[in-house]
Formats: sequence, structure tokens, C-alpha cells
Amino acid sequence: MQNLWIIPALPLLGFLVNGIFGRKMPKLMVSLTAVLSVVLSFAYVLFVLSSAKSLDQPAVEHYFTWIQSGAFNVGFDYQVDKLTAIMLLVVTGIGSLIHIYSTGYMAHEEGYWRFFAYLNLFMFFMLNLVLAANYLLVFVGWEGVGLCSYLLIGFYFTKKSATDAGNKAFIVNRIGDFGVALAMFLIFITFKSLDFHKVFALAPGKPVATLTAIALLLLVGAAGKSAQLPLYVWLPDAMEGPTPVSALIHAATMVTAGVYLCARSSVIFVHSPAAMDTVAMVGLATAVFAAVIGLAQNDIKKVFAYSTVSQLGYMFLGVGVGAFSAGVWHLVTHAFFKALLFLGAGSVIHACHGEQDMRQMGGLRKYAPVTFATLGCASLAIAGFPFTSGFYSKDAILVAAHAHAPWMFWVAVFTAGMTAFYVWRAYFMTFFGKYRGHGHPHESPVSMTGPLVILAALSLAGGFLFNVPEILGKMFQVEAEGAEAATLTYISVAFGLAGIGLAYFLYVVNSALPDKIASSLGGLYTLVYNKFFVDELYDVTVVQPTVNGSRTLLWRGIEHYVIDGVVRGVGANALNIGGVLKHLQSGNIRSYATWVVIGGAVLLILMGVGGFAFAGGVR
Amino acid sequence: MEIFFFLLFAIVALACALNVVLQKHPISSALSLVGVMVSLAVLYLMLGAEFIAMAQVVVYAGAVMVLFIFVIMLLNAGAETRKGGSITAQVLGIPALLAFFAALVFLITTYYPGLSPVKFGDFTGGGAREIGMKLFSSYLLPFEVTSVLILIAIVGAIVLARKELD
Amino acid sequence: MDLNALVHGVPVSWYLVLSAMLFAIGAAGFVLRRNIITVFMCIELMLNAVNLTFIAFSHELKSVHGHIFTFFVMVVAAAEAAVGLAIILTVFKNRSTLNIDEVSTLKN
Amino acid sequence: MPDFITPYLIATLVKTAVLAGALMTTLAYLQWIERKVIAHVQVRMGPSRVGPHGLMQPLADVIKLITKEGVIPADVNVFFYVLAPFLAVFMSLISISVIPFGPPVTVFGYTTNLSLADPNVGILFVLAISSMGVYGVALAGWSSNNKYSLLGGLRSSAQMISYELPMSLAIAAPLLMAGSLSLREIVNSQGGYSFGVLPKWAIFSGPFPQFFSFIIFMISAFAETNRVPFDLPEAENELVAGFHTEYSSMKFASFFMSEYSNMVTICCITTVLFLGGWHPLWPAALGSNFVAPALFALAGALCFLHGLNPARPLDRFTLPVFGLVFFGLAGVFLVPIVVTMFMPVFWFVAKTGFLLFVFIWIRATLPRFRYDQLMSFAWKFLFPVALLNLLLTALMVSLVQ
Amino acid sequence: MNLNLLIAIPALGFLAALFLPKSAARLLALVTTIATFVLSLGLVASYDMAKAGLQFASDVVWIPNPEIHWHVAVDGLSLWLIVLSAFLGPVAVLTSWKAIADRAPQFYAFLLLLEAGLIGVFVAQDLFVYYLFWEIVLVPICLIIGMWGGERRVYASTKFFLYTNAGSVLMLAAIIFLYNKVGSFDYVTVLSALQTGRVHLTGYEETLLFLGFFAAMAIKVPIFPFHTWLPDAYAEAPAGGSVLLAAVMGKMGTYGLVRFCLPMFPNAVRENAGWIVVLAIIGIIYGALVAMVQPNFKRLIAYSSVSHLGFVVLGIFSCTRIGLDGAVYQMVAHGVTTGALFVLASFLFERRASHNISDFGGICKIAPWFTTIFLIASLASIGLPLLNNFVGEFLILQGAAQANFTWAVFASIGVILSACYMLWMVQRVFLGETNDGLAGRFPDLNMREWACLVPLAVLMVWMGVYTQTFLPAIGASNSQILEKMNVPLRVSNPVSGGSVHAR
Repeated sequence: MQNLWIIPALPLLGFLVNGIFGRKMPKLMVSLTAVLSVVLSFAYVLFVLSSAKSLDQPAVEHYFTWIQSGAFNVGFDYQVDKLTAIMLLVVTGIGSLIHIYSTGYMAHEEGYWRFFAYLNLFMFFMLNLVLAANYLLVFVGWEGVGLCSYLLIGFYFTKKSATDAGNKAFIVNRIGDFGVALAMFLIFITFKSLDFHKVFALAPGKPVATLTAIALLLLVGAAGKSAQLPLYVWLPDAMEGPTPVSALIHAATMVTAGVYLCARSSVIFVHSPAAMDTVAMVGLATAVFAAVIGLAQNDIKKVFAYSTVSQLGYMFLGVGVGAFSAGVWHLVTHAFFKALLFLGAGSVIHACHGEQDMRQMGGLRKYAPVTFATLGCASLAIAGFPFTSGFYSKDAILVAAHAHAPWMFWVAVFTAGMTAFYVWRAYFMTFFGKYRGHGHPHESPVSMTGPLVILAALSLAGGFLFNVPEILGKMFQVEAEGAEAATLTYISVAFGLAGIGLAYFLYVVNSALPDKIASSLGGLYTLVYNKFFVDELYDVTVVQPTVNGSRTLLWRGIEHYVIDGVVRGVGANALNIGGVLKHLQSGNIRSYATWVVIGGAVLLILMGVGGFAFAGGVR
Repeated sequence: MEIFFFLLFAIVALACALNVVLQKHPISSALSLVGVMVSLAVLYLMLGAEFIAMAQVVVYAGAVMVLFIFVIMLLNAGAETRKGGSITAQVLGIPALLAFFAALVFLITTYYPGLSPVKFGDFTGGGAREIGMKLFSSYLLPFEVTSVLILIAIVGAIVLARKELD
Repeated sequence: MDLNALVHGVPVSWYLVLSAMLFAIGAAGFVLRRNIITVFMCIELMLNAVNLTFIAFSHELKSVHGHIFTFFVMVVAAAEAAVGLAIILTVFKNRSTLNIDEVSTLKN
Repeated sequence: MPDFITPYLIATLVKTAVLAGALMTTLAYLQWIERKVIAHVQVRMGPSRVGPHGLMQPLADVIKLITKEGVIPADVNVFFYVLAPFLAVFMSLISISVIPFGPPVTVFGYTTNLSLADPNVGILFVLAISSMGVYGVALAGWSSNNKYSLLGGLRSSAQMISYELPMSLAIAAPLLMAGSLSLREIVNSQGGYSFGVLPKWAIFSGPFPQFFSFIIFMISAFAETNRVPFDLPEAENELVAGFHTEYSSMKFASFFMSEYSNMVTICCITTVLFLGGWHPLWPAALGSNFVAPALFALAGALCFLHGLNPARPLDRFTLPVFGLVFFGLAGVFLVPIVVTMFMPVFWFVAKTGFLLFVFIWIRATLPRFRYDQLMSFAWKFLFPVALLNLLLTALMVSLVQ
Repeated sequence: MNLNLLIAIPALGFLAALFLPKSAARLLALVTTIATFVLSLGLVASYDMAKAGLQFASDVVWIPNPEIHWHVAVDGLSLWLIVLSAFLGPVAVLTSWKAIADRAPQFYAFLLLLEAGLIGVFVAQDLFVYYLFWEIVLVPICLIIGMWGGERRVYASTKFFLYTNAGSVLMLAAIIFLYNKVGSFDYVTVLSALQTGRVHLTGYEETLLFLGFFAAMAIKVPIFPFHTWLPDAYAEAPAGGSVLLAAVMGKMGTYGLVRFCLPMFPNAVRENAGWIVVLAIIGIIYGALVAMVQPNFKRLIAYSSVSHLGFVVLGIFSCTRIGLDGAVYQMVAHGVTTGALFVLASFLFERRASHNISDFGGICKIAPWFTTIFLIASLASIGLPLLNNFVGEFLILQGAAQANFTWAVFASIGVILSACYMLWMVQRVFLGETNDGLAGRFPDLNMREWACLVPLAVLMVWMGVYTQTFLPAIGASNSQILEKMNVPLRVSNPVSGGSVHAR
């Protein structure tokens, strides 16, 4: 019993302390409790992993039965195995780095304590999600992180755009959660339990159709959470939140939850090839689509947001083609360099006093050398420069994709090239050329540059430092990834370098060229720049109809006129029925007389027709 | 023999009844009503209801009709002006009346075809003795109730008819 | 209804037919006439027609009940006549008209 | 002879003829008697011009009334104006038919009772007819389009109706004693004598002697016939001539005729109900049969006595003639078969005659009631007493049985 | 622990409060309601969670010849509802502490009578007594709405009264029909007669009886087409009244369905489950959609409770153990959440006498604690895990999925929509720039308001996390009901095939 509950408990404690007393505590105390709780949790994780005997078999710890109703029995229990371990390390590690970074970044923001409280709450839910031993607890974490992302995106609540983005994020996540919930219902119906070890044990025996259905629903959930194609719209808007939030939540941890879930329920996915293909296809499509949009973005955070979506596409591609460990590996490495990219961008924005538009930046290498250097490492890693962490993980995915379906490899490699191009485009636009903005940028304080340096080291060395596939080797009983085709790696590296070269040529050598190309492409460029109008499309097809439809049709129309109309109608009719009968009492005696006689006649005729039988007749 | 009397008095009764309805002046209709009542009294006699016949004459002809005549005389309202009764009433009324009457006749003839003929002496149950016995034995309650009714009627009539003692 | 049977008595149904006729005439008068008193008299006429039916049936059934009922009808008719005429008197006093149509203040 | 001429028919025809003749003459001469009696009561002569002692006076009146011109005043309701007197007479004449003048008598082997018809609801029939009498008066008053006559007509009909109630209650009492409605039964029930000499008449015999109801009946009889104490309607000083002011000649005569026939009928009914009809005062064994001849003889003697010293010259001849007539009658009544046949009728006529005399006597003496006294007397005094009497009789009758 | 005491105390309070001056009546109301709550806690303490049958029964023959027993008892089903109404008593009194100014004694008296009636409804085990309390409850709430409500209060209260009465009359007819059939009003005898087959109801009779009961309950719950009285009644109800009305009176309908319809007419329930569930699902989605566009704050919460109660009906008519447990749990959970929302609504009204959302905005800046509590309450009503509604909704949907998967799919859409309208409302009311009207006059929560809200918040979290305090009792009684219903393998449903599995 390694009472794993302490890991999430610490951030929860941090949240409670900051949440309740934060207002009155000095900033230092607030940041201290926040950072300390996460760092301690990281330390405890290391302690747990070191003391654990073998993480092959998940050691489930049961604390108390949460919901017990008839056959439905869900306990509040945690487990840890290799996959959880990796995720724990990533979450707590990068989490603590970002906490340190944000003490600097958020130094002179009002509502300082509120930020750290929400951050700690996020850590609690993320850890809960990762450590959970049954689907329901995962779902708790799942929605919890959704809530925290809503709170953090909407941190600057006075700005309507921020609160709109927060709502949008929460609702789109909710649509994802809809998928996960339905998956859980199906799981319980088929497996009579939601615990991982029971479900995965019985999975092989179940009919493929059900498993596919479950897998697809899980995919919907994952797509919602990890911003895959149909439900990715909330991530770019999530940039409204402070940068550390984007780094932590929308790069390193939360968005990876989808991949983690697929990896966790790999047994189900494996047994439903159709689901695997759809995951791959979705991943690939998102990768390509996000990369293309990324090309034309001018806001530095938007560029990195779309690159996250694209890299997540890669991870889903890895999972889809069966290379679960490759996918997870890319997840880990991506966490390192993408966190670095965002934090770098944060410090760039910090340097330019909140300016986010790259066209207003340039030539920052002179003003922020450390950021320039660390951001360089990150760009190299993401572009897949040989021997950097990105190269290893992306290459593993590309090889697996090739083994699965060659055309996938070529599309993936081409997107890799595009990735390299737009990252380096951003790199060159910010650091090369002369400073186009007003004011004078300055280097960020050491509390921000420190984590940058650590992350730079990780993103460079992360590849061979954490060789995830051989750690996770035995977990996913999936066919070996085929021979290490050297030629494929050369091709991918070639594409990467070509991307960097092109970016260098366009943005450093003659910076006027991109504008000319943009104007020549005309319609295509505006289309890409406006993100293929996807947001507007959603707005017109889904949001407006529901809101206006329900206002005019449902509320005014059905509710008011139809149902209420019926109710009011009943009342009104009672009146005019009375009106009709009124005429009978005309006050004219002769009309009464006539009615009497008519009544008598009718009665008589009835008796006649009815026969005097009932009168017994005389005889 | 009986048929002669029956026809005689039936025709008298019908004539007087029509007269009641058709006459313009209420006095004449009142008197024709007296005629109807007396002829009915005779018919009752033929049906063996002596007490009722005499009662009919005493009560109806003797008292009620006198009341009517009193009122008509006192009010002296004169003949009813023949204000153009709505044509439809006429057009509709008469056939409706005939239809109503035809329905009655039809019902009677179909359901009471074989009724026994009426002979004068057949049924002698109508005497005062039988009625008295019956009245004060099985029909005592209705008798008492009607007596109360009459009391009420009298009081009512007096209250209504007397001049305001202003 | 064979005629030779008529020799020794008239079937009761004739009496019923007579009372039907009287009733019909009474009803017609009741409906058509305008003068309250005449209407009143028609009611009396209808009551008499009913009495005749009672008596005819009591003869037919050889029971005295019909008579008693007629007796009660008479009593009630007398009471009704008394009260009715009193009302007519007051109506005439207040409205100085006996035309039934003008006495319709109960109109809604 | 056609089969429908049965002895019954012949007997009835004979009886009707006799009765009609007798009634008409009595009506006429009753008028005469009344004027004579009132005159003598007021110590004056009365009609004596026309015929001996005015005997021909009624004939003269009749001729006068018939020959006079029947004036019909303008805008009078002609039909009813003419109908009224007819109704009055018709109603008053009918009720005489049910009165039993004597026990059943056999003539030529066919026994008939001495009354035109003998319905077993006799008394009710009389009551009915008397209540119908009102119409004549009411209509007369109304149709003659004269305010006084209208008021007179209304008043007299109101009076007749209100007195009808005490009368019927007074009648009900002896009926209880007699136990039947048929007049003949009533008279038979009054036959016989208690304590040997006292006749079982209604006013003497039975569990509760009907003296009071006799008095009540007499009083209401006066009212019914609009006789003196109650003749307010046609009293001269009050309403000119009441309901028959507008009438003349024959119609006027018919009213008079109806008044007198009513009087006769009421007296007959009184004798039937209370005075034992045709039963003699004391049992025949004690010589009740001789009363008739004795009376006639007494009358004859009186005539002769007055004939001797006549007040008027002509009386010397007429009175002895009357005396002879009376003595003849006395002799006839001594003949046994006449006795068996006519003695009961004699007794009946005697009693009725006495009552008529009382009527005339009262008319001569009593003053007239005022209208409200008249009405309140009926409702406030007479009616309750009649009720009380009826209750007592009923009580006694039920106790005795 | 005598249940009659539980009814008697508020009733006596009612009588006493009528004659006291304003502040004394208010104090008395508070003391009585707290006493009742403590008593109900005592009831819970001495309640044997494992036992399924009726407990603390006190059965006295009240009227001999139309055999009516004063039979009150409590079981798993009604236990938590009693505690809920007892718990909300003091909350209601505290919320209307300053809100009710004129004729306050009468208001507090009616509030106590309302509470007595509510507890009575949940403990009554005799059909007649049940109906009696059913009507008693109606009077005070209509008076409260009618006398102290908003501007269109008279319209709202009459409509509410007539609507509910129309339904309850049908139920009365059904009760009387049952009486004629079985010979007694006592529910236990009626139930055993029906179940042991001593009294046999033909299919037609059973359906009619079921519809009779269902009509009254459907209007009370309310279920989709019969809900038009709800927004008016909830929006016009004054402070404390709306809390009790929204939180507990809705449950009378669902409680009635579970207590009477399910056990007494199992076949009719199974036959009609199809269209009723369809109505419930329409209610869920329709309620959510209409809630989204409401300009009035209270109306929005009213429609949200239509949507949430739609879930409860779905749970009940899924006829599965989990669905039923979820439904009963959701009743209590919804009571707490909507109660909290209405408490907060009345506080908002107290501060800025209007319910229109457009009048508010940016409260977070000037009253952060108010916003936090409101956020917790709205998150609970959305059904966020670790808060109370999630457990109920999840169990209901799980049960519905078991009965018929398509039901669960459509119902879950409701979950998404609930997030939409709630968050949109929170954004418009609390976030963004501070509305100029509120600048000076929006104090944060004072002690009294904290006293109302903290217990509610704690209960929300407690019911979300530690469900095992509540579920066993509910589970015990539900299992008993379902066993008797011996639900067949599959519930026939007209909506669509879907993959359906044995329970």
C-alpha cells in the first residue's frame, strides 16, 4: 500500500489553502504553497516509483466504495503501472517547472492567488485522472480538468473574449465527455464493471461490434479532450488564458489525456481494427489540417496552438497504427519541447510587454539571448532535427505508420516538413531581423529563464534519456514495429531540414517574399489565415440555430402558444360555452312553454320508439 | 246507448276546448272551459267515477273557474289584440300540433288496442266510500302534504293579492 | 276495432284519444296564446285531459287509485290556480298588461 | 211499441210532468204567499185586487213580465247578457230532480221511487249544482256593462261561494250520521222513533243531535239564495238592483224564478237532511195520519169563520169556497189508499212549507247585513262553528260505533 | 422515533406563528424548523439502513367505516426526502429573513404548514392520508405565491392551483376506485391485495388507474407537456417559498410515481414506459433549450429543474435497479442544488430587486465569495463529478442505457445543454465588466447568508463524494419495489431498436 492518494492530495491541499486564505496571504506565501505542493508531489512520485517492486502488473489500492447500487459497484481506487508512472512523471515534473515559471510570469497580475489555486486544482484532477483504476474515476478527473481549463482560460474574467473562450472550451469538452459517458455505459452493460483490470481481462471475449462501438465512443471523448479534428476549435481560443496555462494545460498535460485514455484502453482498441483505422485517420487528418492553418498564423501563441493540435494528430496516428508506445513516447517528448515553446513564447510576450503579434516582433536575439537559445533547442526538437527528442519519437511513429500503410508515411512526413517550416518561420520572425515593435524588450527574470533552460536540456536529451518504447515494451501486446528502416529516417530528416531551409530563405534572406506569395495565393491564403472559417461554420450551423431556434420556436412558439395556449384555451372556452347556454334563459315565457312542449313531445316519441315494454304495457 | 252519450259529450268537450283556444275574449274561453269541465264530469260518471265527477264540478267548475271569471272581470282587460302572431308560429305550430297529436293517437292505438269496452255499470269503485277509505289509509301522507300545499297556496294568494298597506 | 263491439260500450282507447286531443289543444293554446289568463286556462285544460286518462285507466284496471290521483291533481290544480291568479293580479297591477311577451324582464 | 219505451221511461216522464207542473205553480204562488205574509206581518193587506185575495196576482205578474219588451242596453256583451239568466234558471231548476218526496210507490205494478233520479252521490250533486249557480249571477253582473251591476254580481257570487263552505260542512255532519250520500238512504236512516215518540230525525236523534248544523245550514241557505239578511247585492238602496238592474221582462222574471226555485230546493234538502224527509212527526200508530186531515179541516174552518164577517165584501163568497176546498182535502186524506200513497208526501210538503214560511218570515223581520259583516260572519263565525260541529259529530259517531 | 412528532412540530409552529408579531414569528419559525431538522437527523440515526421494509410505522384506525388508517411510516425511499424538506426548512426561513416585510407572521406560518404538509406526504402510507396531505400542501404554497409573489403572482398561483388540482382530482378518482375494489384505503393492504392477486385488476382497469395516478404526478413533477405552470409559479414565488416549492414539491410527483405507480400497476408501467420516457427525454432537451433563452433568472432555473426532473422520470421508468436508485438519489440531489440556486436567486433579488439577467453583470469583481458559491451550485446542477447531481444523473443514464441505449444517448444530450445554459448564465451574470447599476449596492455575503449556503455547499460535496451514506437505504427499498415488479427481461420501447442487453 503506497497510499498513492497523497500525490493528488498535496495539490488539493494547496488549492484549499490558496483558495480559502489566498486573498489575505502575501504573494510570496501563495506562490510558496502552490509550488511546494506540486514539487512535494513530484518528489513523492519519484519515491513511489523507486520503491515500487515491478510496475508490470498494476497495483490497485482501494480507499472507499464510491457508488454502490445493485450490480453497479465503483470504488475510489488508484493504481500505478508503467504507463501511469510515465504520465505521473510528466505531469508532476513539467507541472512544477511551470509553477516556478508562472511565479515570475504572473508576478504583477491581480488575482494572483486565484491563478495558483486553480492551477493546483488542475494538478489534483490531472493526477486523479492518471492514477484512477476505473473508468468512472478517470471520468471524474476528465471533467475536473475540463472545469479547471474553463476557470484558467477565463482567468481574465473581465474580458468577454476570455470568458467566451472558457465557455467554448468547457462545452466542447462536455461534448467529448458525452462520448466517454456513453462508452462507460456500454462498458458496464457488456462487462458488468468499470474497473480496468476486470474490463481488460474480459475484453477479448466480447463481440467485436461492441468493442468497436466502445472504442469509437472513447475516440469521441479523446477527440474532444485532445482537440482532434471535429472538436479542436476550443484549443486555439484557449490561448486567451495566461501563457503558463497554455503551456501546462494546452500543451503538456490535459490535451494528452485523450492519448493516455486510448493508450490505457489499448486492449479494446486492439480488438477493433476498424476503430484503430479511424483513430489513425483522424490523427493524420488533424495533423495535416492543423499544420496547414499553422502556416499562415501571425499570433505566436496561435502558431504553437495549431502545432500542438498537429503533434497530437501525430500521437493519435501512432496509437491508430498500433504503435502505442511510440505514441506515448511522442507524448512525453512533445510535453518537453511544446512546454518549452509556450514558456519561451511567454517570455517573448513578457519581453515585448504583452505583444503577441509576430509582425510586431523581430531581432529579439539581441534582447533575450537565453530565450533565443532555449527556443532554438525546442524548434530543433519539434522539427525532428537528428538526435533531438522529437526526432526519435516522431521517427518511431513514421516508421510504424509506414509499416501500417505507406501512403500514411508520406503524408506524415510531408506534414513533418510543414511543421518544421512554420516553427522555424515563427523562430525567424521573432528573433531575426530588426525589432519592429515599439518600446524596448528586455530579458525575463531568472525564475522564468531557469525552467526554460531545464526544459531545453530535456527536449534535446529527452529522446534517448527516456526510451519509452523499451520501458513500455511488454504492456502493449502488439506486433513488433518492423525493421528499423534507415532510409525512412533519412527521408524524414531531409524533409525537416528542407522545411528549416525554406523558412530561413523566406523570412531571413528576403523577408518581403512571403507577403508577395501570400498576395499571389490570394483567396487560398485568406482561407488558410481565417482557419478555414471553421469557427464561423460551427457558429452558423450549431450555435445560432439552437439559441434562436429555441427562443423563437420553442419558448415563444411551442411553450407560449401551443401548450400554454391549450391551458388558457380551456379557461376561455368554458366562458363561451356558458355564453351559448345563456340564450336559453331568454325571459320570454312563451319560449319556455315551447321548450316544455318540445321536451314532452320528444319524451313521448322516445317512449313510443322505446316501446312501452319498459312500462310493462297493460296486458 | 253509451256510445251516443260518449260521442255527445266528447264532441261538446272538444268544441269547448277549441273554443277556449280560439276565442279572443278570456271570458268566453273561461266559460267554454267550464263547458269542457262539465262534459268531462259527465264522462267521468260514465266511467264510474261518481265522486270524482261531482268533485270535478264542485272544485273545478264551481270554484276554480269562478276564480278565473272573477279575475277576468276584475281586470276587465278586454279582448286580446290580435297582434300579428309570427307567421312561422302559425305555419309551424299547426302541423307540429297535428304531428304531436298523431303521435299520441298512434301510440295509444298501437299499444292499447284491445281495451275492454266501457259499460256504464261496470265499475262501481268510484264511490265516496272507496275513495275515502283509500284516501285515509294508504294515501294518507299525500293527503296531508296536499293539505299543507293548499294552506301555502292560500297564504301565498292572500299575500300577493292584498293591497299594500302603505 | 270492429264496429259491432261498439254496441255494448266504447273501448277505453277512445277516451284516451279524446284526452290526447284535449291535451294537444291545451298544449297548442299554452304555446300560442298571448294572454296570460288564457295560457293559464290551457294549463287547466291539459290537467283535465290528464285526469280523464287517469279515470279511463282506473276504469280499465278496475282500481280506485286513478281516482285518488285525479283527486290530488284537482287539489294541486286548485292551489296552482289560486296562486297563479294572485300573481296575474299583481302583474297586472304593476304592468297593467296581460300580454305574456311584455312580461319578460327576466331577459338576460 | 218500439223496445226503448220501457215502463221506466213512462214513469219518469209522468214524474217529470207532475214535478214540473207542481214546481212552476208553487214558484208563482210562493211569490204571492210571500207578499201576503210580509204584508200581514206589516199589518197591511197585501195583493188583493187581482182575483180573490190577490190569488190571480202571480198570473198577472207573469203575463206582465212576458209581454214587456226585453230591452238590451247598448254595448253590452250580448251573448253573455242573454246566457246569464238562462244559466241561473237552469242551475236552480236541476237540483229539484234528486229530492225524494216519498218512499218508493208501486203504480200499476211498477214501483218507482218518488224522485226523478236517485244517484247515490245525491247530496254531492246538489252541492255541485248549487256551486254552478254562481255563474248566472256573476255573468249577469258582468255582462250588463254597468258598474253597479258588476259590483253587485261580484258581491253576490263572493257571498254565495263563501257560504257554500259552511253549508257543505253543515251537510257533512248529518251525512256522518246517515252514513250514505244518497238522499233516499239519508231519509230512510231517519225513520223510526226513539223512546217511542221522539222521531229519529237528524236534529233529534243519533249520537249527536244535529241541531247546530241545522241552524248553520239554514243561515247559509239564506245566503245561498240571496235571501233577506243576505240579499245585499240586489238591495235597492245599496246597488240599485244589483246584478239584474239592466235586465227587463222575461230575463228579469227568470232571475226571480231562479231565486224562488233555489229557495224551494234548499227547503226540500233541509227537510230531507234534518227533518226526516217524509217521516211523520210521531209514529203512524199514534195517529200521525190524522194530522193531515185535521189541518185541512182546521183551515177550512178558519175560512168559514173569516167568511162570516168578511173584511171585504167580496170575501163573503171567496172564503167559504176556500173553506169547502179545505174540507174536501181533509176528506180525501182520510181515504186509506191515499194515506198510504200521499201521507209521506204530505209530511214532506208540510215540513218544506213550514221552512218556506220561516224564510218569508225572516225576510219580513230581519234587517240586512252590511257586506263586510256578512263576509266576516261567514268566515270568522259560521265556518269554525260548522267545523267544530263536524268534529263533534264525527267524534260521537265513532264513539258510538 | 415517532413520525407524527415530525409532522406535529411544524403544524404547531404554524398555529403559534399566526398569532405572534413579526420578529417573534420569524424566530419561532426558525426554531421550529431547526427542531424538525434535528428530529429528522435523529430519525436517520435510528433508521436501520439495511432493512428494506417500512420503519417507525404508526398505524391507527382513524375513520372506521370507510376504513382509513392514520398509517405513517418511513422507508428508504422517503427517508432522505424527509430529511431534505426538514433541512430546507431553516434555509427557507433564513432566506426570507429580510425579504418578507408585510404580513410576515402569516408567511412564516404558511411556510411551517407547507413543511408539515410536505413531511406528511412523504410519510403517509394510507392513500387517503396521502391525498389529504397532497391537498394540504397546495394551500399554503398558493397563498405564499399569491400574496407575497412577484407582479404576476395571482395569475401564477391560480394557474398553479387549478392545474395541480385538475390532476389530483383524477388521482382521487383512482384512489376511490381502488377503495371500492379492495375495501380499504390503507396502502399496505391495497398493495398486498394487488400483489397477492386477491384483487385482480383487468388490463384496462390497471391502465386507467395508472393514468389517473400518472396524471396527478405528471403535473406535479412536471413532465413535459404539463409543465407550463412551473415557470410562472417558480418565478413569482417569494424567497423562502420558492426554495421549498422548487426543491421539494417537485419531488412529491416523482416520489408518488415510485411509491404508488410502480408497485401497484407494474404491467401498466411497463406498457406505458415507452411513451413516458419519450416525454421525459423531450422534457430534458426541451427544458434545457428553453432555459437557455430565458431573460429571467428564476425562470431559467425553473426550466432547468424541468430538465433535471426529466432525468428523474427517465430513471424511474427505465425500471432498472440502477436507474431507480439514480432517480431517487437525483431527487434529493436536485432538491439540494435547486434549493441552493433559488436561495442565491433570492439573495440576488434582495440586492437588486430584479430577476432579469441583463440587470446583473460582473458580480465576481465586487462579490467574489457570492460568485464562488454560485459557481459551485451551478457546477453541481450541471452535474460535475464529485458533486451531487453527477452521481444521480450517471446512475439514471446507466440504468436508462441498460433499459434501452438510445434513451441514454438522447438523454445525455441534455447533460451537454445543461452545461451550455448554466455557463452562459454565469458568464452574463457574474463575469465580465461590473454592471453600472450594481456598482455601490452589491455587498458580499453576510453571516445570515453564509449560514444558509455553507450547509448546502457542504451537502453538495458530501452527496457527490461520500454517496454511501445515502445509497444503501435507497437501494434497499428500491430492490424491494423492483422485485415485486418482477421486471421482465426487456422493456418494449417504440423509439428505436438500439443494442439492448439483459439486466
